[in-house]
Amino acid sequence: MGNEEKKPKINLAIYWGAACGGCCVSVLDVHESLFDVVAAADLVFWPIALDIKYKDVEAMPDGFIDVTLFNGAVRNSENEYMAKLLRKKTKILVAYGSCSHMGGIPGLANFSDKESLLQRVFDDTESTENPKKIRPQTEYEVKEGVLDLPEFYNDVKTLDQVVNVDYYLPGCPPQTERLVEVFMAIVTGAELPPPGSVVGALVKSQCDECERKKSDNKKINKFYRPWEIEDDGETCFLEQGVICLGPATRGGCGVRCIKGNAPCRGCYGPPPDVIDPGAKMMSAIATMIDSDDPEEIAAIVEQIDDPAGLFYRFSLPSSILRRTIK
Amino acid sequence: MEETRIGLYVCWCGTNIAKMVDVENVAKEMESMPNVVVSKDYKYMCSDPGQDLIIKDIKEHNLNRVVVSACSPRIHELTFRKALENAGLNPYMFEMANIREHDSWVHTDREEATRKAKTLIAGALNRVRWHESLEKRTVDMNPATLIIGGGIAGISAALEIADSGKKVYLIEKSDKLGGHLLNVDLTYPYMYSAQEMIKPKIDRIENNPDIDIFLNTQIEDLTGYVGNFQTKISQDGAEKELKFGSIIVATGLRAFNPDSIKDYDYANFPNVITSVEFEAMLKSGKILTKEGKEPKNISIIHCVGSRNHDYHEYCSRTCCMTALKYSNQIRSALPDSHIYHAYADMRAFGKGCEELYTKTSGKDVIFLMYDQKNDLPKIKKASVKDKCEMLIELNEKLSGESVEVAADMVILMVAMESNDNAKTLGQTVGVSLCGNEFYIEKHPKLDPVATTTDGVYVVGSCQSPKDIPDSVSQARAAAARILAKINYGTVEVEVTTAVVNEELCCGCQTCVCVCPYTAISYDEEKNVSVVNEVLCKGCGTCGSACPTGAIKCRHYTDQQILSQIEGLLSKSLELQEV
Amino acid sequence: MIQRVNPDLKKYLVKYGVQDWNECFHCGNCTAICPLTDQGFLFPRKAIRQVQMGLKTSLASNFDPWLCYYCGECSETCPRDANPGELMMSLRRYLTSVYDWTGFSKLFYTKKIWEFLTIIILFILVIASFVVWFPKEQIANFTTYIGDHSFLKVIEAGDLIMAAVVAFVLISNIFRMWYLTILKPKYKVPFIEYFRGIYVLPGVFASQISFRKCDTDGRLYWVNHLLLMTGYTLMFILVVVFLPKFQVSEVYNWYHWQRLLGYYATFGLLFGLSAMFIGRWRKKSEKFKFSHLSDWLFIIMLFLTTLTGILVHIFRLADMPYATYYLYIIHLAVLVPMICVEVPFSKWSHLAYRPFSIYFYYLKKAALSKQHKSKLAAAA
Amino acid sequence: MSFQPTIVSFLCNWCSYTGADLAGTSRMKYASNIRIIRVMCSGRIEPTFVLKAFREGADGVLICGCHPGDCHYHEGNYKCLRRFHLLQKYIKQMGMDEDRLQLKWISASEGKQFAELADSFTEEIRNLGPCKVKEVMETLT
Repeated sequence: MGNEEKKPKINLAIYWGAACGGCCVSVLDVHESLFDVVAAADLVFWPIALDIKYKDVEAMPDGFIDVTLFNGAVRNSENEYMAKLLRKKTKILVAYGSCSHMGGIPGLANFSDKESLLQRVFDDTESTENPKKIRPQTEYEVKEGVLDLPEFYNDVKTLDQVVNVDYYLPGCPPQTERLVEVFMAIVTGAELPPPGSVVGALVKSQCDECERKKSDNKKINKFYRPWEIEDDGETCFLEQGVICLGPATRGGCGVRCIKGNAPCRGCYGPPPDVIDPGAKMMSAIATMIDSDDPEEIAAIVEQIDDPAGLFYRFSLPSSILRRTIK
Repeated sequence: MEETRIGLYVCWCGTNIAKMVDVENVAKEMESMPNVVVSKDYKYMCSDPGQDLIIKDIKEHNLNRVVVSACSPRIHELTFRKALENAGLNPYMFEMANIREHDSWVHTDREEATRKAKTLIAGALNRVRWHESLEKRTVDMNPATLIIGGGIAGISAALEIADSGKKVYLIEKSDKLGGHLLNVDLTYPYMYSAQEMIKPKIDRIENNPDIDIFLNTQIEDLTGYVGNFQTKISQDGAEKELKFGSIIVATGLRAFNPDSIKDYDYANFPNVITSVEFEAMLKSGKILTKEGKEPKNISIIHCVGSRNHDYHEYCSRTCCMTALKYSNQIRSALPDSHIYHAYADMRAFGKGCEELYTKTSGKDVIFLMYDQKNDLPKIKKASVKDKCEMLIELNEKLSGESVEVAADMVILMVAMESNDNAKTLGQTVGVSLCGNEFYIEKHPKLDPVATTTDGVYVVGSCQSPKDIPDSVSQARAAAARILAKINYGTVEVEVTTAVVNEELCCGCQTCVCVCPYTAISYDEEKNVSVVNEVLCKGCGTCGSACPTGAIKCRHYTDQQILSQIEGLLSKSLELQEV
Repeated sequence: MIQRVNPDLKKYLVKYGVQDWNECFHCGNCTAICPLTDQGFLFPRKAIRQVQMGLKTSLASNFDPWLCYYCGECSETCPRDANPGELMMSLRRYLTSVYDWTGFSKLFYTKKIWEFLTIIILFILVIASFVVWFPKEQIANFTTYIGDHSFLKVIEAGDLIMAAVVAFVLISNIFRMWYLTILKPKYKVPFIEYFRGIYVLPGVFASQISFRKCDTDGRLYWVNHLLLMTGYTLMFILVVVFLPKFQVSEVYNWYHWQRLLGYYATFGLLFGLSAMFIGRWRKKSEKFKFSHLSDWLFIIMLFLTTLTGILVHIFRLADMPYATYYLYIIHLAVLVPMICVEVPFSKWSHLAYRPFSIYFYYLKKAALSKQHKSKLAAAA
Repeated sequence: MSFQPTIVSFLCNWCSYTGADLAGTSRMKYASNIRIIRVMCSGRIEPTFVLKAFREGADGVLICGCHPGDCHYHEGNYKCLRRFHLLQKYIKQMGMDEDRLQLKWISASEGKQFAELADSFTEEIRNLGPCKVKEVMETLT
């Protein structure tokens, strides 16, 4: 500690794009480690906690911020503007959490498009009364002048689809312990992995940590959704017919979902050599189908209700197809 | 990483490619592709000068990747890999673009074909960047050979191998050696006695210490790979294990059952008999009807079950000549009989066969042609005034007349079809069936003896209907191939196997039950899967099933294939609307 | 109609000269090369097939052999040396016996001794009748008062009877040919076509126009055949039908039409016969390679008849009554058996069957075309 | 002006690729829209490849393997069949016509069938029109 005090503090920024706020909460979840963080860093920008305006950020010299933890996907022009601004002002930009990493849950909006989303929210919802069909606008005149409002995009993008990203720290949200490890590595000046790496997660996937009993008997005659089956709590989910994305998802989260008897949903993203985790998992799962008869196979496949949503729950905008087409 | 330096060679294949693809233009245009150092076109890349060109360029331009755009890699991939090897480059740093079989030969618009050639080459160029050096591996060759089937083919192969002092295990499902030849009287075209040919051979086999004969024996299970197979056989219920390095499949065929052809009513006419039954009659020495009389009118119907859309489309090959042989034998035994052939057309290729036809047709034999496609002859019961037992009605094709033929005996020249257990056995030994349910050889022209499974050979009629000389030649050819391998001592095994990256493998074991060769096992201690690279045949199924990306299929990696896709579909080469 | 395949027929046909039938493997070369092949009329291949299979009914209804003039092209080019041309020739002999209801034709063709015997018996009969009935004292004026010899009236009457019998046999056989080739196979010939077709006959007969097509090597067999045929026919009509006009005492001037026609016919006969004789002797041309006994008999008898006829004429002009008389007897003794045997029962009959085959061929085509049209109409 | 689709075809080495070679050696003619990628077994073909092909601009993807029971590697084609069904369901969900992806069995002797398949598949894709995946991707960047 004593040595560290002598070192100059780094400037830390935390920003959220299209996100639920869970990632910011995960930062708060450092609990007593907060002291270590504060000892090592000055928080120069964190809208959820500090009143620092965009213009203050704009005023910072380029590269002023040492580390920015950017959570949330890029959903509108404000997200994009801030991503680009922070990229300019930051030395190390970290995509923090599944949304900025792979699109995350907001990324599921790529199954839809801007128009149908707005229609649902501003016209169709049961509680909406909007006779004038008012829709969000990018400019609005008030007596003080013209307001510039963010433009809602058609597509959800990951952070690296907008700006260069130095590191990815996956998770929904990332495990706080992993954040602390990564943060401390940065501030202590430890040797950092090459830019573009995933940090705060393991190379091996979930099964490596998973304590459930696994065998080579991965043959599926019927797919179950988790609530359709009484989990024995010990056997590999796949061997019970429950789709678990564990094998195609990096470890590092502490297999918390699986420990809670819920199959992995893939928030930690793919292991290093996997390009499209959904496609990989589809391939693996389909291979396990225990039939050679085309009709029977089709019937078993039919039991998977929503393959796109299931296999790409956290990764749709970063997948090969990225979004639905019409 | 060293700089990627690719040499691209576009083959003319004489005019085969150059006629439909503007090869010069292709070579010129592709020169600007990334990493391409030299790009050339040449008349015949597979020729010695063509290969020398590559070798020279590799040395001169320090190439470390080569793409040849020519015919199918199934034809010349090995040729060019050898050339790379001769130039001191790893043979796997090579990729072929198939612009002949898949382009110039199948398309008609030169511009389109040229554009397609460019996309195929772009794919190959993209792919070859990701190629890696792979090292050859060899295993020791077990000098014993398993021969399945004790007919003339199996016997010939067994003797050939055992005569050079190598061990042979000869397995026969019936209780005696000899196969179909045991039931044959004389053989065409020279009328040698079949028994006199086969009996001494069986004696020799039985007295050869290097041949272990297993009668009444079935194969239960086969594992291993070329040079090191092992099998479980069951002989009269007792199981036994054998180890050997090569397999010859010589299971032969069986006769077609004519019951299904209604027009012949084989089941109900006692004097409508199959060629197999007639052969037995000849062997017994007397041609008699079921009533014990000498038949005055004998009709032979050809192509029963052969060359017919409803039964077998292929030609059974030996029946025409067998039928002619019958005519000669009948003519000698019953000089005053009337002999009729109802045939589709006479196939008399092969040594001495046309001569047999000419000789036979001079013996007062009547040939009547029927329409094979939709107008088979019909056999009917004759009335008393017809003075014969049956009448065969047919529309004679050459005369255009509807005729009837008197018959006291009808011989159906039944087709030869594959054995009913051909498929099961094929799956056991790893040989596929063709559309006619016969075993597929490795190459119909250039490798008609080997199969796509290394170390497994098909000989005789299990590969397609054959006569004796062809079966024997094929059997001896297989024996020669095996002896050469035994002599060499070792065999090369598959290089393009799957490999597990233990850093990434999470031990989910999805791959283990996917492997058709049980080449993958689970290492509990390390919690990873392990590929036995000797057993692995490189199909890549495990690589596709692996959800973690830990399994790499050598030479067919994700990266290589995805790059090839990118190249194939690169924008600049897209099809234009026409 | 279903026919029984008869393996024995071809053995029987050998007697008519059929040979090498077995060599044919139906490549169709003969049909392709034949200058007379018409659509749907596939000769000679079709006939070969019928022989190979022993289809009696089909053969009887097949008039293709009569359409053939034996140019020999098919035999020459046959890759199997099956001699299709000779087969057609043999079938003409066979068909002659098929049409002939009297059975003589069959007898003469298949048992050669009977043909000889008949000829010799008739020869002797003619001579014997002269010996018995001719008044010897009249020989001295045989050249000058021919027409006055009463016995010649008997000969004339006999000649006309012979002509009538021969004509009856031949015509009835032609009717049988019609029955076998048109009626029995049930060709529905429109009635009007019988009249339209009748125009074909004289023209074809007189011009031998079809033969011209067969003159493939340009050696004018057609002219040869035309000369022989017209000479023969002319002589037949002049001498047999108009005998009373010839058996007259008066010797006409050389430019009298009767004499001119006679000279033409004689020339035609001599020329044609010599050509045939030489051809059959040398066997160089395909058509002359094979000679049936009946062919030689025909040539020899006709030659003898012609020769004796010429000599009778010369002796008469030279006023040599004895020589004229004896040669006259020999002439008749050769002529009568030739006409009685050859005309209705043997080689000569083709003079009648051939034009009729062309006539029937016309009828058959008309029937088939009508059938085809009605089929098309029904389909529409 | 007719739309010329781009088709990527994955063929297994032993049956279908050989069958396509046979179509060539037999000089059968078929539409030039198809671009063939060789893999050792249809069991090697994974969804990533197919999606990548669509992403890079393929209008249709044709997978061919050995007939059931004829796989050179015993059962790789069944693995492919299973993946194919799931993948078709997925691409349908992604708003694509599922028929843009097809799986057919072509044996080594079925050169004619391959040529016919290439033609009929091209025609089918031509009728479906261009696949918009690549176009949409381009609007995203």
